[in-house]
Amino acid sequence: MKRTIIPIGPYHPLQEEAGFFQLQVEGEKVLDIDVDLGYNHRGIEKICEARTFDQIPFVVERICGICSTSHPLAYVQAVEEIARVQVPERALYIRTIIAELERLHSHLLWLGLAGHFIGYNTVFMWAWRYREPVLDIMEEMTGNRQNYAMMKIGGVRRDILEQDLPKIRKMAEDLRPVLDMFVGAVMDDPVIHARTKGVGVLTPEDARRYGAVGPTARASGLAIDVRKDDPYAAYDRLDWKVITGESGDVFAKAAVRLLEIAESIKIVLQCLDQMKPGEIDTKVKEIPPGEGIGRVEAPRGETFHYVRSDGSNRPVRHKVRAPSYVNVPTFKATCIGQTVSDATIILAAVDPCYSCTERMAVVDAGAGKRPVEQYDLVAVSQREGQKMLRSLAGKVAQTTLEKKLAEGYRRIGWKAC
Amino acid sequence: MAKAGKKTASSTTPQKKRLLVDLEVCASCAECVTRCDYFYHPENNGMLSVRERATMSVVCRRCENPLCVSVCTRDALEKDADGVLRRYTMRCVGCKSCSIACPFGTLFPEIIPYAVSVCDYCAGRLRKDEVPVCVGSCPLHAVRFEEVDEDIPSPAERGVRVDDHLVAHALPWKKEGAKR
Amino acid sequence: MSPLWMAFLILVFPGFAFTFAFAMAFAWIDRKVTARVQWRVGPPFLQPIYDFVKLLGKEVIVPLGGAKVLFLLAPLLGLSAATLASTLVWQANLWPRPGRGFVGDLIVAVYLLTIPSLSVILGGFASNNRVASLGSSREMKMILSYELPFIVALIVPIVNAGGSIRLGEILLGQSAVSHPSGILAFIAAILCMQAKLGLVPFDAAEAETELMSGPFVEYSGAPLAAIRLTRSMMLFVMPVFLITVFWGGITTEGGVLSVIVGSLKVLLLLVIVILLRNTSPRIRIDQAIRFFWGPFVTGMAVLAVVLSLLGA
Amino acid sequence: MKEREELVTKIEEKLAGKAVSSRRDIPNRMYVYIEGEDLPEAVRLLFDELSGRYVILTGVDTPVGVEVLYHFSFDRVGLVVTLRVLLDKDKPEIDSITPIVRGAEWIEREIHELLGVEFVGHPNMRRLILAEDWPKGVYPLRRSYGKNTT
Amino acid sequence: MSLKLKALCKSPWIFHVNTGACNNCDIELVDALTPRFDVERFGILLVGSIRHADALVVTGGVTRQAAPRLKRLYEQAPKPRLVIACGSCACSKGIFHDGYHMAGPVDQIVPVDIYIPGCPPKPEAIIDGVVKLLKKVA
Ligand code: SF4
Ligand code: SF4
Ligand code: SF4
Ligand code: SF4
Ligand code: SF4
Ligand code: SF4
Ligand code: SF4
Ligand code: SF4
Repeated sequence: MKRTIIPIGPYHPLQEEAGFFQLQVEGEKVLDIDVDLGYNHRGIEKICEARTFDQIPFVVERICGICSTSHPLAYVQAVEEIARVQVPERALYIRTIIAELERLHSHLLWLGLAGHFIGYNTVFMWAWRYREPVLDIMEEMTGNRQNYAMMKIGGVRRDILEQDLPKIRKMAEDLRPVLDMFVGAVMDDPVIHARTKGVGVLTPEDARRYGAVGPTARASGLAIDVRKDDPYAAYDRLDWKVITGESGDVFAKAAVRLLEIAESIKIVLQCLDQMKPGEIDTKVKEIPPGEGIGRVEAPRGETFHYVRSDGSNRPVRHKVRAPSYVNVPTFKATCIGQTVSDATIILAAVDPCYSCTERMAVVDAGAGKRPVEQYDLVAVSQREGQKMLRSLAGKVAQTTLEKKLAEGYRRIGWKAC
Repeated sequence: MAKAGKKTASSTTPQKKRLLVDLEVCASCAECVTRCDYFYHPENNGMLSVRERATMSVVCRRCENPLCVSVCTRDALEKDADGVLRRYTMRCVGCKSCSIACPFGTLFPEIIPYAVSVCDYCAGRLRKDEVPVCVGSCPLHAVRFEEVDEDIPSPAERGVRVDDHLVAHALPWKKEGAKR
Repeated sequence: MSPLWMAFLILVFPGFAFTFAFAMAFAWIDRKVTARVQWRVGPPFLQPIYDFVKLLGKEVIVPLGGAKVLFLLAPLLGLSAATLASTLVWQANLWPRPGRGFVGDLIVAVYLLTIPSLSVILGGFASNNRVASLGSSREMKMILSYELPFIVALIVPIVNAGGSIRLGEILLGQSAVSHPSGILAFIAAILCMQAKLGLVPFDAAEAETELMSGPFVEYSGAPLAAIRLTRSMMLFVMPVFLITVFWGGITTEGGVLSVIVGSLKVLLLLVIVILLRNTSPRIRIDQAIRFFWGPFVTGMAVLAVVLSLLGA
Repeated sequence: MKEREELVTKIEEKLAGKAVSSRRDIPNRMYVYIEGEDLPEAVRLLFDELSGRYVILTGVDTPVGVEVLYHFSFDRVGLVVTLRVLLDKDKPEIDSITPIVRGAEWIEREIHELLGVEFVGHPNMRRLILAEDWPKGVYPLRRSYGKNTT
Repeated sequence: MSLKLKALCKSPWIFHVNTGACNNCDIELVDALTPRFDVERFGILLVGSIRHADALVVTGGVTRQAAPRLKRLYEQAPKPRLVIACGSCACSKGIFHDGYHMAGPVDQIVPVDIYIPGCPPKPEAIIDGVVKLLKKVA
């Protein structure tokens, strides 16, 4: 049969962002994928380098509207690591609450979109309907439905008012029966089973090779969750479980997300119970030279920020690695050999959003060349490359380089490294 | 700051060249907006921070009840142990209230920018007979790169050595003279 | 039959104008009920008409490299087929006397009801768009899959009506869905209807999220209006056709009451269609084929035929 | 955490002879400076033998050269190990790690595009993140690029 | 007011284009379709093909990569067509104004009929913007 190329996007109806997937198909079967994501590249990392530390949270929360708390949180944690700031207790709890509420709304949003992707608009509408109360609470607490502007180096920007606590509690408790309903409706529907079980399986090995994170990796059985592994905010004081799946298919990814909603509700309620009045901010004076890493478990997985400071009030480098950047490539591993109709739901299962990926990537669709062969070629060319490099750059050059670096670091007052 | 500078000064060679800012000559013309080759920020204008530090060290009257400090809504200004004013860059929002409040007109608005730059005095970056780029940028030669005698006169008389690398000069002021 | 009367039949009643009005109303009901199921308010009553008029006023773009004539003609083909089908079916319903209509009008109606789908395929292939082509090829597979059980199911009323292939006689031949065979065939036919209407779960051909709307991707303006109108008409004609062959149709014989009962039947079918489409996700094209060819639909239809031959 | 310390010792042992120096200011962050030619081996050690999770690469332009940081996470103990390599400013070149870590494909291409680093042996070094009409040889994350002040 | 325009105002179908937005505007736009706001009440539909669209809702300041696509999409839309710039980014590049990869706000690429500011604009604001646009057209 003839190969044709089916574009998904760049301007595709319900994929909110401009991802551009080109499926090479033979009949209905996907043979290869060409991914192209640059439509959203706004150069945020460079913009951040021209902003002061205090301005950056506002920029990074606009990396993406869905993770609009995870990014600032990861960023402030990175900066706090540089400045060695101890964040007040209450601020930690507030951070946790906001982050979990974000997870709630994000997972509900995903559920809706996934429903839409398989043409189940009722689920879409219902999920988004039940997402509204979460946004209402957010608006009440932070002043905005999205882009909450709550994170701040050294604490949080706003306190949660006493009178808001019962509202949050009620909202979280109201969500429980809703969740049960969704679990029942979605997890037991035979047609949904037919569409999602065994579809788009990501093996644990592939998940590791691609560095997948979040529900995408957890559905394949990798129990990685920054909240447990490298606890931040108040997560180490709370009682909750890391949800993992086994099969790595679309169904498992959906199940993991649904069950995580329940965990999030649990976390929020515990925070409300444990939270004590107190300071919410340490007024940071200066950011010394140095470098720091901030990691946050965003709804879609680990968000990673690396910040380097030179002692002025602007960072010299701010690297952002959002979850989708490592999750989207797994799409290639899971999708080839499946049908076009499945491609969308597999894609949806990763919950891809390219705002954060923020860059474009083109995976070669080189006609007929299967990825496996590509990597075989690599091995050869790599061996050659190494030989060349050895002969070109002798030890001498390397040592001078090292000296230069040491010199550079000495000047900005770092310990030699 | 100044203290630390004094301590280490003895260990450095007397011949060492330092950046000298003559605030008497400086006309605040802002010509010295220069892309100085600071380690990271390529657009860094280290001169601003140099002038800020020089001003706070030698021109500021070290008021006992500093108006600038009390007016700052962000608690960004503080006096250190030596009475030298310091501005914390993470707190200052560049509103310039302090420059309005200062009765001596010490804090020129242009030396308290929101986005600060850093000057490392080009330490280690200069080869023999080179001068920092900021030096050439001043049309009035208020910025120089010179060897300065170890025994510069005391702060009250002529100028103040801020630290190892910087010398700031201004007309002397006396507390008594400042009385009505 | 005078040509004038013919023209009136086709263009006004029960042909185009009549079908148009009901198509619009049914499209509205569809959207409104869908909206209510989804906790929404839904569009106002005249919305389908606004949409239609607006589309008529829009620019018509013919895609570059497309087969222009075919591209523009295909929607009209579908529209006229739907109109004629409606005329035929209604004629049988309104004047259900043996001998009226012509022999084999059932067959003709079945053909006519297939043409809208065929026109979609033609239009899709004529648009010179990869997505549209893929949509068309899916539509083709869909037709292959549901047409067989549909026709098998239709054998049942024919058998029950003593082998007549006149709509009018079939209508008289079965007073209600009284035989188990009839019920089985009816259910199979309803499922096929859902596919014929191109609604979830059988809308793989125009899957909005995969193929942006499949064969219709390139259509704009008046041809798009025609396509949408055709679909709304089908939404109206198909239930009427089904009750005509399976469930006694809408007759005027029993006065107002029987008209009301008939209308209720049609509405019931419509509601089934709407509920089906709102309570299930779209299934894959291969799953759809398996579904229709498998025991559940084709098997059921065959079983119904066997039963009816046995006289049950 | 005992487990973490054990792992750190293990990493130090494995990387002995390759690490030029290392730094660990806070317990769960470790920065190891290594030579460019040891990189593939070091990555293989961390990724394959010690099962570290690949996180991302960071490229930084400094006056003394382009620095590339390879972040690996050891999730069980919450440790982030960062390998850092300094490349020659005039001709930044390093072995690609994509053959070892498949997920690194995009980021290497991104760094290639934004910083002009050459990844030797990368399977698919095509234009990546910038617009098709982006001028050749212009690297937006280089220090020399454009204005940077507010 | 001609019948054509009247019908257009009663049934504006929108096509959503993300030219480098942060998802928020897009989500709020889709939010407007969902039960709380339900713009289908006003005949507004989100359509999947540009050929069916009456109005292009553009979110995000236009990146260099997206600019030519936006232009092409605009040309593909059947007349009469409207362009709605939704969100501060689309109106003015917003917070990303000095990014190196920005080609400019929407109105530098295609003519814009109405601007809806906000970061993100609430669904109410989006609906309000569309209503104002229709008033302007009518
Ligand atoms: S993964 Fe990226 S685009 Fe997706 S919600 Fe998170 S930050 Fe946004
Ligand atoms: S250029 Fe010279 S005179 Fe002008 S502000 Fe700078 S130091 Fe003062
Ligand atoms: S400019 Fe800075 S230091 Fe001065 S008053 Fe304002 S915040 Fe305080
Ligand atoms: S900059 Fe001026 S107007 Fe703005 S907040 Fe400060 S004092 Fe007010
Ligand atoms: S008010 Fe003026 S003179 Fe007094 S301490 Fe402040 S800056 Fe110096
Ligand atoms: S001494 Fe060097 S770093 Fe300092 S301002 Fe002058 S040029 Fe810049
Ligand atoms: S929220 Fe307030 S500060 Fe921000 S743009 Fe609106 S009016 Fe201005
Ligand atoms: S206007 Fe704000 S919310 Fe909308 S895309 Fe831009 S940054 Fe995001």
